[in-house]
Amino acid sequence: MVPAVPPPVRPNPVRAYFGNIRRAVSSTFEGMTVTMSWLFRRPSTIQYPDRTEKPVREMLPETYRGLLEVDLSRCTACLLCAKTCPLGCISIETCKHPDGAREFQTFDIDNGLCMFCGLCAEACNFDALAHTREFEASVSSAEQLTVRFVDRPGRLVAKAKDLPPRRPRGSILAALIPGFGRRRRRAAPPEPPASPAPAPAAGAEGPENPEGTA
Amino acid sequence: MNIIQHVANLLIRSVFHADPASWPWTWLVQAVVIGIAAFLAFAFVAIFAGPVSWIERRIAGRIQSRIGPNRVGPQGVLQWLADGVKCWLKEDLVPAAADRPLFLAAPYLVFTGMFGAFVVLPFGAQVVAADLNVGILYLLAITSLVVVGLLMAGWGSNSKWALFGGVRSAAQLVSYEVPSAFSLLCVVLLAGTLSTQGIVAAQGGWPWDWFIFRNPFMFAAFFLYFTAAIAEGNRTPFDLPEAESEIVAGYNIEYSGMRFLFFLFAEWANIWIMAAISAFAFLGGWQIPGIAPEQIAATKGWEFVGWQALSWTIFLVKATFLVFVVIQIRWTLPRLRVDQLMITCWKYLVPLSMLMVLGVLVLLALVPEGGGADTILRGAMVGLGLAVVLVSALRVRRTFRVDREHYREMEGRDLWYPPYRLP
Amino acid sequence: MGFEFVVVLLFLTTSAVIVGIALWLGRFLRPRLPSAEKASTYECGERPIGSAWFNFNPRFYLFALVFIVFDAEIALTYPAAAVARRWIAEGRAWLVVAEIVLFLAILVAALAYVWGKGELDWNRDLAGPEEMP
Amino acid sequence: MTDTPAGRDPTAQAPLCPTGGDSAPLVVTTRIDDLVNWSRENSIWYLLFATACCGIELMQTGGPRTDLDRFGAVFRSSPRQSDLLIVAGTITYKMADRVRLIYAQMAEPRYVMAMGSCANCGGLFQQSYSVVPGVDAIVPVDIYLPGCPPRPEALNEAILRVQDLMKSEHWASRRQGRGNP
Repeated sequence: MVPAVPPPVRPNPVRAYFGNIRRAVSSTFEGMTVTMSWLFRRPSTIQYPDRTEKPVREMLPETYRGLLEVDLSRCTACLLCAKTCPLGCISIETCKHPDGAREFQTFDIDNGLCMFCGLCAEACNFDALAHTREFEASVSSAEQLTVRFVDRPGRLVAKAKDLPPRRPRGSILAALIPGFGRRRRRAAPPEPPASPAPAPAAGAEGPENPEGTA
Repeated sequence: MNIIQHVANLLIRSVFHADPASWPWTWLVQAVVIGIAAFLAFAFVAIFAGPVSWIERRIAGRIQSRIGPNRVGPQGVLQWLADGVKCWLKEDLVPAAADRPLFLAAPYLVFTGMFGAFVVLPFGAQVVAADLNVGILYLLAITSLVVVGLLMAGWGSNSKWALFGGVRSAAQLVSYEVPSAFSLLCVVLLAGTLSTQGIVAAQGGWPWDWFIFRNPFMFAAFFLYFTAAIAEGNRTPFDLPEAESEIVAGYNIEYSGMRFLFFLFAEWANIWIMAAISAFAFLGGWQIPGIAPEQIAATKGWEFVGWQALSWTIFLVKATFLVFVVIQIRWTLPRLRVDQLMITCWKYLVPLSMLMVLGVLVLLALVPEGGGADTILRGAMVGLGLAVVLVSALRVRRTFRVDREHYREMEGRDLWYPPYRLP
Repeated sequence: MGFEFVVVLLFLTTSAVIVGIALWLGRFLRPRLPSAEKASTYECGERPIGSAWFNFNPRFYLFALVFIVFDAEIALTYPAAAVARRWIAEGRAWLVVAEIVLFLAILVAALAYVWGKGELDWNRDLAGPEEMP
Repeated sequence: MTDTPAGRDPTAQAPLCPTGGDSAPLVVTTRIDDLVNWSRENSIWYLLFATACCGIELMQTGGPRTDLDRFGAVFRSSPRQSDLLIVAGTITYKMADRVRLIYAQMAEPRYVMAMGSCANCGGLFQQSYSVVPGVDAIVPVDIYLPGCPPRPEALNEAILRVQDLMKSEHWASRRQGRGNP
């Protein structure tokens, strides 16, 4: 009976011994030269927050889903987003005015709960709710995780017939939360001649009049 | 005469205007001078060990294509200071289950064992704290104190991780003591003395006078010693006592704050010590090319100081270069398994280092020093050393160029993140 | 020579004193908030079961024993090595070579014995394969 | 900005460590505070503690592209030596006991960051029978970092915010600590 699998070939122990020494020396040498060559290369680190050519936010891919923001001047309070959200992190409350118009009571998004799946932004028919490319959102108390978008009482729900143009993404969040653009202000370009100003100084002057869109 | 006695005598003569031989307070002045010397050595250790940690982190960063600490002070040079102050102000914990005396005493032993090695390190011509006539034996003995400290830390913590870290480190350190002692035996054979200054004096300033290039066996013994020294310093690839993947943090797992810092401190300083031992035992130490030690001793005044400074610089450069090699090895090679570690020592390093002792001994008996065969051997070994340097430089250049081609290919691609940085 | 050893002693004392002072000064600066849980042994979040002072692998012990044999031999070889150069110059090369070769031979015999017994293999089945259940 | 949550404005935050107001701010104390805070904020050793996908981002943050070592932040594997516990991932009730014990075993001064939705408030698994809805129920959290999981840069920003927190502290009051859980 011939065994199907041939017995393993045992290497000559003496040859194996010196082969091991040779391999140890040569592989160490090889590895040392490789790591040595890395000392002459430029590191690929992006020096967030303040030593980048441009803010990291602008380096993110188009499809990146950052913090949610809603343009209340385009929001019809249809509640589609709140119903679509698997976690229920969007809470919208409205109340009726005597003259028939509706008024926002709350429009809160709980960033702490949000899982950034993008279903709500997909469901929004009027491009009011959208993901920005903001990611700098750490806070020091749990209450601050909730972003309250209703900035003043008496903010009316928009009518689907006449909607103002969408404000630039990120501008609403930046206006809403003064401390938010903190890291952005620190992100100055390393060499001045390329770009005129670091960024449109979001939050530096405080919220720039949200009433204008109502 | 010892340099410390020199300084003390100088002080007594110039400040107290007394004769050192008959003055009753000579011993006190000497003790004070020794204390100052010890403090200077400590300052050297502190000032060296700190920046070495920063340099290591920067080099590690570059090898891993990142930057490393660069925020604290210019380019992050004060990183070690921030770490030190923070650790100093951190709470000091002693586990309730620990063996309290052992736990508290371990950092002392580790630090003292490390620091004691500085006594016999020859920093420059005539500059050594104590030129013991049993210098090498003393070095081997006093560095073993670190093992005791680590074992005490591991056992005293009463933690399973720490225990295994401690006994592993003990097994590893005592095992690698054997090949390192054998390799240093080769040096002693050639130098004919155990004193560290004597070993340096037996070599010369030029590379062909160094022990490493004396004959092929010494060349191999250097690498054997260097490997064993890395293992004795608990450095990767032999850092099993603190292998995070297996035993969390090893022997120092229960230590916090300053006590932990002393372990780190000893580790960094140990790199320096093993680099310094390799430098003075194999690479000619502080010897200045073209100048004999007697000529330096004969000079006076500022000329003497100048030669001293030059010899210091040469020694420090050699040792620092070896420190750099140790750091680079750490970030190049993966960690060994515990059985591989023991096999490496007992089946490879120990027999090979015995062979080197035998080879050096036979060559010493057969090849007369200064003869034709000796010159040929030295020339061949210097050529071999140059060849190693040259080949590695060429390999580095080739690796660099091959990768640059890859980078060039990536350069035109439309990537959402910044393209690869060209080397 | 005595002076040199006084230097060594004072160096060692100084280093211990420096460690002591650093730790003692830190007592006045660092926070101290002991609690029973903080003083418990860290085992990755688990509460430790039993003491850590248990029997561990006897391999460590064997290596320690082998080391002692080797280290004692090496320590005895050092004096012979230190005079080797002088003796060779004096024409007594055979004596010192024979002496050191004798020392080495003892060690080689010891190493060969230990190696042949398989004591140098870490992953050794102490019970033997046939006794395993 | 009457209705806007001003909480994110760092200037609007209440002092994190009340000094007790018993003494005028002496120059010496300020200097000591500066030194202590400087050393602490530049040497944040964080504990390797990763339970879910946030852990991947945590490791990534130490990697080449977002190099946390630039700020002196390196990982330590023992809580005795680490300053910051980054709870990176879902904490189940079974794990909660471990988290609490690990926090208890950290040496003062210690800080906690809740990274990602699960650690913030249970996140995706908020309704689950087995998941702790927010790690702040078991350990005192200093910094909350939303994201599921957050970008490495977001974690980097949170580390910067921990630095801000350390900057605002007083050594004397921090020495008393915040007690044990």
